[in-house]
Amino acid sequence: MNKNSIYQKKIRMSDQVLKMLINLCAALALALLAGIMGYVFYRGIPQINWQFLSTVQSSAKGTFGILGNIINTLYMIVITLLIAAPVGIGSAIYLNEYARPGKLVRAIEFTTEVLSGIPSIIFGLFGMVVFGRLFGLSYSVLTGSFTLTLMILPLITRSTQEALKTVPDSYRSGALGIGATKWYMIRTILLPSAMPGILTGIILAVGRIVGESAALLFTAGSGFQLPGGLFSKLFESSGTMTIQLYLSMTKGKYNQAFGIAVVLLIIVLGINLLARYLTSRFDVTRQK
Amino acid sequence: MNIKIATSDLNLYYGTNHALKNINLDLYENQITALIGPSGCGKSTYLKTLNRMNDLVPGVKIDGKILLDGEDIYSPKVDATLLRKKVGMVFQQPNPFPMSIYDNIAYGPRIHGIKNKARLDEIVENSLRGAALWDEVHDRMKKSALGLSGGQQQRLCIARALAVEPEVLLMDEPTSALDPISTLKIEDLMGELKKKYTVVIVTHNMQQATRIADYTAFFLVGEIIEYAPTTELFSRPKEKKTEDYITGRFG
Amino acid sequence: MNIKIATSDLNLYYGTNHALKNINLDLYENQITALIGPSGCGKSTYLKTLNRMNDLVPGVKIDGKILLDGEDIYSPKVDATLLRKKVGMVFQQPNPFPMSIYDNIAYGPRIHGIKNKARLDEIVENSLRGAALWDEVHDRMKKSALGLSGGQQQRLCIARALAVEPEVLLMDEPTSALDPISTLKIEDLMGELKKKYTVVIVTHNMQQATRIADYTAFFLVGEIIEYAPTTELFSRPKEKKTEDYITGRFG
Amino acid sequence: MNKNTPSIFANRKRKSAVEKTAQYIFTGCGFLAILAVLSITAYMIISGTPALFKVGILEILFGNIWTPTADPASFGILYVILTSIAGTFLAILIGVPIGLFTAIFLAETAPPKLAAAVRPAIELLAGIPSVIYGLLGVMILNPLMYKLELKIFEGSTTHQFSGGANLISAVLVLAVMILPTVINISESALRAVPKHLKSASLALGATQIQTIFKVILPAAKSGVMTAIVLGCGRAIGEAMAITLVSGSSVNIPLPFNSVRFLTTAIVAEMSYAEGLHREVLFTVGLVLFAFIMIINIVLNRIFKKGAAGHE
Amino acid sequence: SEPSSVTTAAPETKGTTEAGTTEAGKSSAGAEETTAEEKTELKGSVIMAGSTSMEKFANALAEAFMEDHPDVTVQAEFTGSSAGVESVLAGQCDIGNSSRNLKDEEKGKGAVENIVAIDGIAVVTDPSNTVDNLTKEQLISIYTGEVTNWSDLGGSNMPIVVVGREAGSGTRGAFEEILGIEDACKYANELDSTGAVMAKAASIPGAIGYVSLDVIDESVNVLKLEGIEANEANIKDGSYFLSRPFVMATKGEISEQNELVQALFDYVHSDKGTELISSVGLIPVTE
Ligand SMILES: Nc1ncnc2c1ncn2[C@@H]1O[C@H](COP(=O)(O)OP(=O)(O)OP(=O)(O)O)[C@@H](O)[C@H]1O
Ligand SMILES: Nc1ncnc2c1ncn2[C@@H]1O[C@H](COP(=O)(O)OP(=O)(O)OP(=O)(O)O)[C@@H](O)[C@H]1O
Ligand SMILES: [Mg+2]
Ligand SMILES: [Mg+2]
Ligand SMILES: O=P([O-])([O-])[O-]
Repeated sequence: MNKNSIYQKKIRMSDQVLKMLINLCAALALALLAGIMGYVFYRGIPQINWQFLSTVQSSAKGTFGILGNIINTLYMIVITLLIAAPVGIGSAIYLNEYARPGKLVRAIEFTTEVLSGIPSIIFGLFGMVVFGRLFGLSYSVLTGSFTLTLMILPLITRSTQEALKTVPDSYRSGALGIGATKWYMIRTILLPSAMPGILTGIILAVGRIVGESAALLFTAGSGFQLPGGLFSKLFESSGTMTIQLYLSMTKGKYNQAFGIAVVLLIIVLGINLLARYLTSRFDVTRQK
Repeated sequence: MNIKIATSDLNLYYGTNHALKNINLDLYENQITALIGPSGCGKSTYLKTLNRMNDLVPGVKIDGKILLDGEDIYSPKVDATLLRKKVGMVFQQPNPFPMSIYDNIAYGPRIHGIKNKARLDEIVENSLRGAALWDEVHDRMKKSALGLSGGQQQRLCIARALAVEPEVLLMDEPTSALDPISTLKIEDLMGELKKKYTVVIVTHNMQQATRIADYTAFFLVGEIIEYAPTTELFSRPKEKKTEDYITGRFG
Repeated sequence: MNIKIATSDLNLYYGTNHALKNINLDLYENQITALIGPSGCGKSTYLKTLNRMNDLVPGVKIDGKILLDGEDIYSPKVDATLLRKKVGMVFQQPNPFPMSIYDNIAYGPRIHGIKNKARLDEIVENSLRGAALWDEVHDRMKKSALGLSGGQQQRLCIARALAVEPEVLLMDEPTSALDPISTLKIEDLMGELKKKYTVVIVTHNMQQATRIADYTAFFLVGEIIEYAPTTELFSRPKEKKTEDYITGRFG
Repeated sequence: MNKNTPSIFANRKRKSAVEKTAQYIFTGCGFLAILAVLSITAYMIISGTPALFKVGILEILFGNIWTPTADPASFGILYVILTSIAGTFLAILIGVPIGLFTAIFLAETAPPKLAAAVRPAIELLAGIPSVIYGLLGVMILNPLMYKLELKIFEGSTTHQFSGGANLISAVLVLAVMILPTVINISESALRAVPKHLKSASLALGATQIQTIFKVILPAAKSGVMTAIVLGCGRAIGEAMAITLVSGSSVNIPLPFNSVRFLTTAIVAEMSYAEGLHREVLFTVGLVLFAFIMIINIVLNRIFKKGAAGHE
Repeated sequence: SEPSSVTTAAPETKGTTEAGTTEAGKSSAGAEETTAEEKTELKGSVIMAGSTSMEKFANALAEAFMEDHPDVTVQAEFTGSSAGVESVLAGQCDIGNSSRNLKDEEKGKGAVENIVAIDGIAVVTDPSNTVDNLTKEQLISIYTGEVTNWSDLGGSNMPIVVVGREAGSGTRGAFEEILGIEDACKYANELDSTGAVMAKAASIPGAIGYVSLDVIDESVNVLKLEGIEANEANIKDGSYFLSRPFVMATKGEISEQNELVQALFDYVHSDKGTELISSVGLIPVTE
């Protein structure tokens, strides 16, 4: 047989090393992340019982429960996304599809990135002064949501932009070439194609919303009561689960904190599964 | 013969690259005009100026005039989407949308306001038949168009362009990815189409040009060297360069 | 004549779609074999089995045997990268890397360990000349390959494949996006190449097949209907279906 | 000429209504981001500059004594600045490669089923509140670090024992915290690279690894840069997680010193500070802000230099 | 008084309280006609904001008060003492909770210091530590960094890890002031919450820290000071010397506040209030 037989498997050192590095890093990251998750569940699961989930805390009875905080968290997610998702996606569409590439776009992209690096405490103080005092919203869901909107806007904008960039230009010219208006083309071709990427951004945003503490302490407040009404809730002080977790921690009530963390993780999981389901529904490139 | 599109003194620059130089060309109504020339000579570029698809390329600079039915298509008053409805286009690379075959074809008609299901069905079927694709796909209209082979995809794109019933049809090497059978069908179809429409086609296949085109324009590095009725251009080229090219003695 | 690649009882399924049915085909060394057939008949699919590019498609099932120089390329002992170095490929759609023209061509040699700058320069120039692209791009080697026209991009991809000096060259409609001049050059090149290499080409252009191919195989819905020396197949087809197809009476 | 066909000039208003509105809305959205940054910037400057002049720019930036409640108070944040620089840099240095390699694993080399199972878990981790990372750091990482500290500084009389709360702990927690961000975003960038590039590379006889590092990664550069920028942002901006694990004393950023970051300086004291002390904390915020600006500018530079090679 | 002032002292306050305002306005207008008992008439909302140390107390107070007055909402926010005082001065809330005495600057802006309870400060170590008593001098020498090993204090050979609170903390302020070591402390860790100090003390061998008395549990060792145990009785009679006040600051005197706020202070000083304060581990102050 000839001397350059295709059976002569070559061992490429650099390949082996890189492959090992990849596997090692992945194993390390996964082990770490699994360890963290495992520990949180290990500590948190025993804390969870019906009372923990279905009541609000009471100093008089000496009981602890986070129902109010769960509801507050859901409010915060929904209201914040209702504001931030359209604005973030809209701004990405502007940057990618409307704006002429140039100084302006770079300015906006730059500011968006800067926004993403500002520590949340600054957002908190800013939100407290501007939304809480200037707008007179005090400690409320709205104050919190507006503040969080500023925080997660960059995340949604950037991930939407990335998703839009990956949509092939041939789709754009194809649609425009048969007389689609720009907005129609965006609506029917770009957004559906970019949907998986957009949803990824939104999942990350949800993560930030539920995980935020510093910015919310000063804006949404730490109320844990059940809502007075569907809409009046928007104006009530509303501590999310993370705020309660933080408060429990500052008092050294670590068991409570881990219990809340577990519930939090389960809620995030639920949202992720929902997003995943939506992604697969929206994945237009899937060949049915 | 009516002049459908009149181009005068057209120049186009991609940044500093002068891609079209002083183009003057009258395209006649209900005729097929073929654009030929070596790779990179500006055929696709010229085609795209006719429905303003070049607007989308950043850094493009265009001057000169293009009149469609006497209306300047580069006038600021022009609605580019109306222009593109009138001047349809099929691209060099097949570009089906990531949606079902049916929705791909119905896309154009829907844009232009057709909602009636029966009417859409009819348009879709006619367009697919027109592009010689109906038989292959009629039983999987709801499947994704991305699952089709290259040739099938290109015919789908032709069908999609036909579905908006344009007045002018621009085709950039529409059959370069097709087998002879489909190619022949498409060529026959063009013969049909020119009864109603004005067709402009870029092709590398000189046989194809002679088979179907009434007029042929020969491009070379951004210039039109010769423009004449096809038979004339191929049998009695006036320019040496044209002759060299069509006899393959070029380069 | 040596058999370079021997295919026996090859079946390929995309999920439940039986795309290649019982293919038996011997490809001869230093010959050009053309694969023809209508769109969707499995030409590209067969081509891709020859360098195991189908491995990448999820849900593909392959059985049967393909021997390259007597070695089974689907044996678990095979190093697919060695196989693909030996069996190069040019795709239907031009797919340059998003890097400079020079780096595109130098990509393969670099992978296979060539670091010497002068040697690389030489390979790059030779490959580009081989693909009839040198004159057009030699003064912008550092520019992005994505700025080239469709035809230029395809020739770049051919040059890129040549740069790794394969033994077999698979080409999936390599000239469908090229003008006649470049096409002729590529065809001439293939004539050169076959002195050293074995060439398999998918084409829709029957003239091209007759011009360049020593052997031609006619595919129809996943099967090989006829395989014979080109002159024979085109002048005295044994099968009715082949005759219908090559005379355009098909469908 | 067919007189019935509509003019291409016709009816611009019909189009205008929806199209213009859409365009205006999107433009508005784009500018909202600018407005937000501008107003936050304005807020930071208004509240952060007075103290700069009251205390003196040099004293704040280059002083190394932080005793904000003493009489007379001293507000030097040099060590804090150095800590933030060192800490963020090290966290990125550890977190980004691990994250990127994990992303490569998930997008390219992992068995699809494993990747599909792991991906949601990682997205989940992005939802863990940072305080939890801090808590775990205190409970698990710090005691381990303390054992190490006791070994290394055994018998030392000059070393102040920090109980394992030190720069290393903070860096490790930050590195772990940015993992989900880096992994998620770079993975989707890698996935978005057109498949035909991969085919082209493999067909040239490149191995999977060569293809990943020579073609896919460069093609995904823009997305990977975004991942790094966002990860960087998260690392610089994070406070809650590291106040506890870093020990939060103002010291030179040496590995086993208890250290304070710009963010933790603000978070830890903002709630209880008043008067000039509070104003100085806003100045710290301003410094942090400037810091983030600089990092963004630098990263943008690097990025643009890389991208320019293709034009 | 005017109905709108029932809900809050601050005219700028909107949002939450606005809903309350109109409600309260209507109902108290109706109430004026019927004139029932004063107590049941109270409607509206009170917002407190401030110290996290006072969380347990503030929540208990809010809950108990709301039980007595079902139409009143008392909301407690935990933003930190200074932030609380700042927002009461800015009119964003009615009461600013502070775990320290008010600064002159704050008083100058109109804040009034109302001390409502005393909180003990416990000195804690990790549970394995054998030292169980320190003198004041020993405590001072630990915190000023003169003594760095437990063996110098009769314990095992183990470095001392000095844990304290952040600058500005009420607990730290009181601790340092009482020991006379303001700004002379050499902290190895400056943590920003009671819980964090507890966690450190619980998990790091050799750690020492100080925390609010009401969070003590079995995860840490509580030291005697000068042989005196940290408990309510000893704090009350002054023999245990580490304690600090809990302040509920108002903008202007209590008498200038709306009747809801006044009622809340009345409640704090009532028997029920005193009982409540004791029940959360604090020492009531008698005026
Ligand atoms: N978007 C673009 N930006 C910059 N230059 C371009 C662009 N598109 C084309 N060009 C350049 O303009 C010239 C004409 O290109 P064009 O695509 O019109 O050629 P063509 O005649 O259609 O070639 P082919 O037959 O290969 O498709 C070429 O030199 C090409 O490199
Ligand atoms: N990745 C894939 N997954 C599923 N089906 C596929 C895939 N690729 C091709 N097919 C199907 O396999 C059949 C053969 O396709 P192939 O691309 O080989 O045809 P072809 O002869 O090359 O056609 P063309 O001339 O149009 O390129 C077609 O029915 C096609 O739809
Ligand atoms: Mg072209
Ligand atoms: Mg094919
Ligand atoms: O009560 P503090 O949290 O300020 O100690």
